[in-house]
Amino acid sequence: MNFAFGREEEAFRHEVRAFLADYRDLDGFFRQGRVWPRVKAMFQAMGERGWLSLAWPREHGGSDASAVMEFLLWDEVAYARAARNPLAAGIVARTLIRHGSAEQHARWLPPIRSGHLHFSLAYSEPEAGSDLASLRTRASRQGERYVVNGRKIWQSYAQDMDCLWLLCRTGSSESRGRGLSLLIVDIDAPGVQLTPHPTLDGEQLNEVLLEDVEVPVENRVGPEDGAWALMSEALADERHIQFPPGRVRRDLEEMNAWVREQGLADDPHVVRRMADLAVRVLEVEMHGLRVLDAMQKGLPAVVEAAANKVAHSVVCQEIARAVVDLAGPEALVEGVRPSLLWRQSLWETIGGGTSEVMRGVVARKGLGLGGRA
Amino acid sequence: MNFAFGREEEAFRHEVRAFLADYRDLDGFFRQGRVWPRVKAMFQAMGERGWLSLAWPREHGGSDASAVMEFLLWDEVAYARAARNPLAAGIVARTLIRHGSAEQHARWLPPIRSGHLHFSLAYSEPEAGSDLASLRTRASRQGERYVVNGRKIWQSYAQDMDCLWLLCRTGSSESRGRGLSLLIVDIDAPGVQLTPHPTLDGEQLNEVLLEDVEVPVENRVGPEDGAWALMSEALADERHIQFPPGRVRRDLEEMNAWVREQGLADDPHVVRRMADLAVRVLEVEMHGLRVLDAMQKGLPAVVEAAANKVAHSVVCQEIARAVVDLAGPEALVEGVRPSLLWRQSLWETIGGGTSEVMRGVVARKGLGLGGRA
Amino acid sequence: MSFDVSSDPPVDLPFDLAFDPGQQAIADAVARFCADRFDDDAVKQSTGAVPRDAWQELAGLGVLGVLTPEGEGGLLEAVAAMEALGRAVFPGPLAATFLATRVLADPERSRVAGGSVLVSVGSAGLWPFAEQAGVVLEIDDESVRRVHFASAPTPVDTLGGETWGRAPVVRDADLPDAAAGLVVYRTLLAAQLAAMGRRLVDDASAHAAVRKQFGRPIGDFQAVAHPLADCAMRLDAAATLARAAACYRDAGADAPSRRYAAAAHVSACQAGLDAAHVCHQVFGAVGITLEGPVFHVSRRIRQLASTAPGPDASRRVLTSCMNGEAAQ
Amino acid sequence: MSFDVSSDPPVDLPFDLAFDPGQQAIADAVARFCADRFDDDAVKQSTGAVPRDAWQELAGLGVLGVLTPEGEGGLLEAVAAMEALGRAVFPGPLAATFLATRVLADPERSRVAGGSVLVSVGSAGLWPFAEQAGVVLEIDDESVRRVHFASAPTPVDTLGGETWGRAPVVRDADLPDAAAGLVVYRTLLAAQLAAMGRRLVDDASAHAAVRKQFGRPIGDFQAVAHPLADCAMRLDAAATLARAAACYRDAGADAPSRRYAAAAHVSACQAGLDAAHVCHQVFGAVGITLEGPVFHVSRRIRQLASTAPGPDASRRVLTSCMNGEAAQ
Repeated sequence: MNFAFGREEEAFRHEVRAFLADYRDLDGFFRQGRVWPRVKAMFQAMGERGWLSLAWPREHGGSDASAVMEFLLWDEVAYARAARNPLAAGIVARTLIRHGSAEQHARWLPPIRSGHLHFSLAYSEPEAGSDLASLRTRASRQGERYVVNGRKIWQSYAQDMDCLWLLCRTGSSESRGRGLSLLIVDIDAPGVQLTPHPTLDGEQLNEVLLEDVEVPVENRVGPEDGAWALMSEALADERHIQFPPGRVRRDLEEMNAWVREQGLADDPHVVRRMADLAVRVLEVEMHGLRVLDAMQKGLPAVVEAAANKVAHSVVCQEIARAVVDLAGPEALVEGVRPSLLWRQSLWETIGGGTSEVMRGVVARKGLGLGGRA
Repeated sequence: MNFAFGREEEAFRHEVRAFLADYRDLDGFFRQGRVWPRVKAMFQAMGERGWLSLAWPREHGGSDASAVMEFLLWDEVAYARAARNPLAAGIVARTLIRHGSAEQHARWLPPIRSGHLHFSLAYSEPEAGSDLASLRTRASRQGERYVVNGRKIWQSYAQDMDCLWLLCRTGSSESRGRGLSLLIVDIDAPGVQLTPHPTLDGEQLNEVLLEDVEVPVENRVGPEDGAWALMSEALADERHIQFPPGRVRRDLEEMNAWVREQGLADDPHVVRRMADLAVRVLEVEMHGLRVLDAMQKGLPAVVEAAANKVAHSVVCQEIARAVVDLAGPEALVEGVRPSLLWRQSLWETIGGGTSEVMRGVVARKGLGLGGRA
Repeated sequence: MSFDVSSDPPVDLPFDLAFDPGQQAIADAVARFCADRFDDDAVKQSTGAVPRDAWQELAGLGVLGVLTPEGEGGLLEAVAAMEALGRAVFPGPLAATFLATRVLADPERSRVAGGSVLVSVGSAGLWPFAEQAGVVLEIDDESVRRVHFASAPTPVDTLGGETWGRAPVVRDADLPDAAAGLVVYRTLLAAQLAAMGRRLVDDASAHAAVRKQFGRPIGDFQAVAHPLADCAMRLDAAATLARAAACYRDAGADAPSRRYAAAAHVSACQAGLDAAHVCHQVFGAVGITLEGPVFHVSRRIRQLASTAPGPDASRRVLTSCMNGEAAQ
Repeated sequence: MSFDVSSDPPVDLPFDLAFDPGQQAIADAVARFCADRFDDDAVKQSTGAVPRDAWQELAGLGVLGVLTPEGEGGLLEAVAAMEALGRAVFPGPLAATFLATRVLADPERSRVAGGSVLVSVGSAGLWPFAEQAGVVLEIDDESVRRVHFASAPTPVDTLGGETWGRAPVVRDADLPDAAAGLVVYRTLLAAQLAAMGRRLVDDASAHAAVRKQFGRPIGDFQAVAHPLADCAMRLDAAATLARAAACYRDAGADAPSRRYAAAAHVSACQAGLDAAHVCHQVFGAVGITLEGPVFHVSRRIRQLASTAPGPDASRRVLTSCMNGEAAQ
């Protein structure tokens, strides 16, 4: 048993930290939608270092790096508040590598690897949130193209992305998860229309209306009607870099510093709450490491990842709520960190799989309990 | 709007308090099974004062007293830790009054009213706890008697009671709630066998095995197969005197005094926790008063009573857990109050309707939400 | 220690937790006013400054002056109004205004009650609605003090969407009747918070009853239904505590009114915040958009729950009640 | 403040959270021993005094001496043993014994490790297993002191079913290596508590998977399943924190081992108690009987979670870690 990382891994971590020093004030983790040009430039700089394709196979321009290296990279990026891991280099690229054709590899992987091409996942719909298998956006095959009609919603960052990674129905309307396909859709294609929904953290989510959007068949990734398995696989690839503990550790550090600045460091109640939150943060770190450990052993990590998601997101909220409670009116001032964290963390238990769904995963797959009720 | 009680009601409360002064050390609320002779004597003394039949109609020897008077009586008894309200004078008597024959009235009501005859509710079974409609104990009509076979479990105090208030199946095995009847069964009848299950609070629950127990048909209360409606009615009659807030108020007072005796009164964390618990106790008092208010207006009080049950029982546990946490090893000593309360309160969220069932009632009937899932 | 209702002077009225017809009429009138003149869209747009027109109209209904001698109302009448205002998420310094009408004298009291002078109640240099306020009251421990700004306040945007201000103050005079004033303030904050929370819970329950996922309404799932039930229960308790505080205040029972007001305040802050968190969760993504049905309420709950004097001050009141009375 | 793993000296082993084969062998051997020689019935009957025969056999396996020079083990080996002992709810002063083998010298150390001398660790006059104890250690803040009873201890029955004793003590000497000893103590208490809690959660889950109400297993209801899931998650985190503390302790990394041990202790106390409450609820009435499957575990969890030095002392360690390092 060993909780520490090796020398080579630590050396890489320090390289990452040195790189991130230039992005200290970026705050792209919370403000990507407002500072996208700088975030994109950072991704391109990371692309130059090969960091966006760290764990890709060498034949696709990757470094075959370990799960630990990937974890360290994105944990540091999260801790630095620089960005969230880009979906293009993760879910999209991994699926392309595994299921794409040689032509697709040649076309899409290089610009993803270099940080020039970015994707928005277009999964959820007004009537299909946690229950994706009920989605209705339809792609009708007409010769060598699909004609897509439907409405997607809650797409983060779509306003700045180049392509949609679109999950849509090619099977019958009752086919649930068995009739879905994945298409790459140019976000500037005729018939694609974005509507912003500003969110409480100062960012926005997007609604994507697709009206008779024509998508070449060669933009379909994987078999027709076969997307469900691909999606699950892709999700499984990313478990160790989603919800990195560095984000929560940074929350605690910022809040502890802020509380001290407010002159509350000697209040016994504040001291005790911060100690309890420190325990919670270390619990979250353990969940993150448990996911990593399972991943690097090639285990599915389904339960560990669900537990990590719940703990991570709940603790984000606990920290923010506690600090706003402790600090009184000063924590209400716009622009102070507690206020932002309180707003932003409300999203964490919803986005990326709700806590309700994740607890169900732990109950079913971890404890052998039954249904979804 | 008025939260206080009237002069006559307050005068009655003082009379009750004066009465209870003699039972200051009884602790029958927590130890009825160990001090039954004294509790029974107290009930008989209450019976002499007409207090067991306070709200019964005058024609049955009652005083037609208001819900407020009944509430005050049993709230003071709970606060004094003297006893829990006896089921005979409550659920049993009210059902008899409403649905019993003149012969049944003459036979059962006088000894109940005087505190000489006591009943144990025999509802739940090994396979039917929260889901009573699935019970299996069968009463087969054979001429002028029923022959009863089955197994009941978790009967509080049955070891000292005179009769069982037995809910059993007279309909088909698939009849669920539609095929149940209520029988009065002498606990000394041949074929009735009690097995004690000692509980963590030093008391016991009982298992009641019924083997070919013969019960005269005249011991059936209400129509054959018609018990479900009677049970619900009887439950509704008692909502304002079950889970009286006095119990929780006393818990807080005892724990606050104990914590001060332990020299913890100046610990800022202890002070804060006690203040928060005081808020919780006052919330419980409000729930108790909300039930009372609805009852005296003739409203069903279903949601209020469910909320009261949840709040009451959860706060009992919160107080005990907090104090044992705060006081460290000294709270572990057998015989000190925190240790007893910790053990005893674990039962409160289970007995008398689990918190899960009660939250479901609030969700369905209070908020218009759906199923039981 | 005793939280025993019976130690309070008995008032020979029947026990009854419903508003009397006059109080109910106030609640109904305010609810109608809000529905007609200040609906949800208006509430969402009302961040920043106090909407003076609506404020003036509210004052014109006599609502803000209910605690003045001319208003002839008691705290229960103010609670009845505040429950309706909270449910409608009406903006502005409501509890502060009622406090001022309790502790100020005429002619200022009438101007505040008439809606022409706005009140800022705060402490430690951060003042709600500072630029618009004509009266500034500082709460310091359990006293209420008249102060004025030493220099023009610097505007500060807040989480709740209100523009507050930062300024040093010059202290004028401690006001008489601070204890009764703070009972008013805490009670009305509690009534407002509990009503806002209950509004959210009712909206979220209505949503959960129709929103389907996995083939059935999400309200069928206990993971959705039970947290909503818990919120409703706690909010009802908090609202009832506020009513109790008002009832005892109006009966002239100082000690119980102080205790119940403090408990109502702590209870409503916690229950309101819990409700905000739960309802964001129940509404999912739509609940975190600015245009959605939750944030314009939850941000105000968060703001009110942090408004000075915060729940910690009320906890101190409860501690002194508990242990002071234990010594008797 | 920094809880940053990377500030600790890197150890050039691959990252791996599984026990190595030697550690796993210990865990397996202890689990077998408990299953064969000290099953659930024995555990239920083991309240009161320490069962000396079983204790001696456990010592005979080398388990209690794993931290001695002869034992050639590290804290991870002790954690491996303790996880198995916790899961089997093995009684007696286990963490205290390991602490003693860390801070005492021979020949006493060998007697403790050999099972012939029992250890009592406490503070403030209440001593676990006092009448049986041959070594008494007092924990005072972050020091560990050798003491002896000034008079024969008065037996005290406890919630956990163990017989403790009350006695004044005479203080002998502060022991060296107290900091490392307390890391051992907290880490092993945490490992034990987390394992006991997880045992309860697994038993309750197995029950919930088959116990039917309303026509289906109660584990289908989210109100049953989700609290169990929450408990399992928190217990796993606590157990992992204990493993981390042990790992850093064995690597000679003092600061992180101290931090993780304190966090593991707080985490495991809370998670263990939560699990006890949830599992009583899941088992319903059967869970509150003495013969049932919960209380003999939950009472020991409650006891261990209150054992001195309690979680508050560990919170103080974390506070000093957080703010001490913040100043760097």
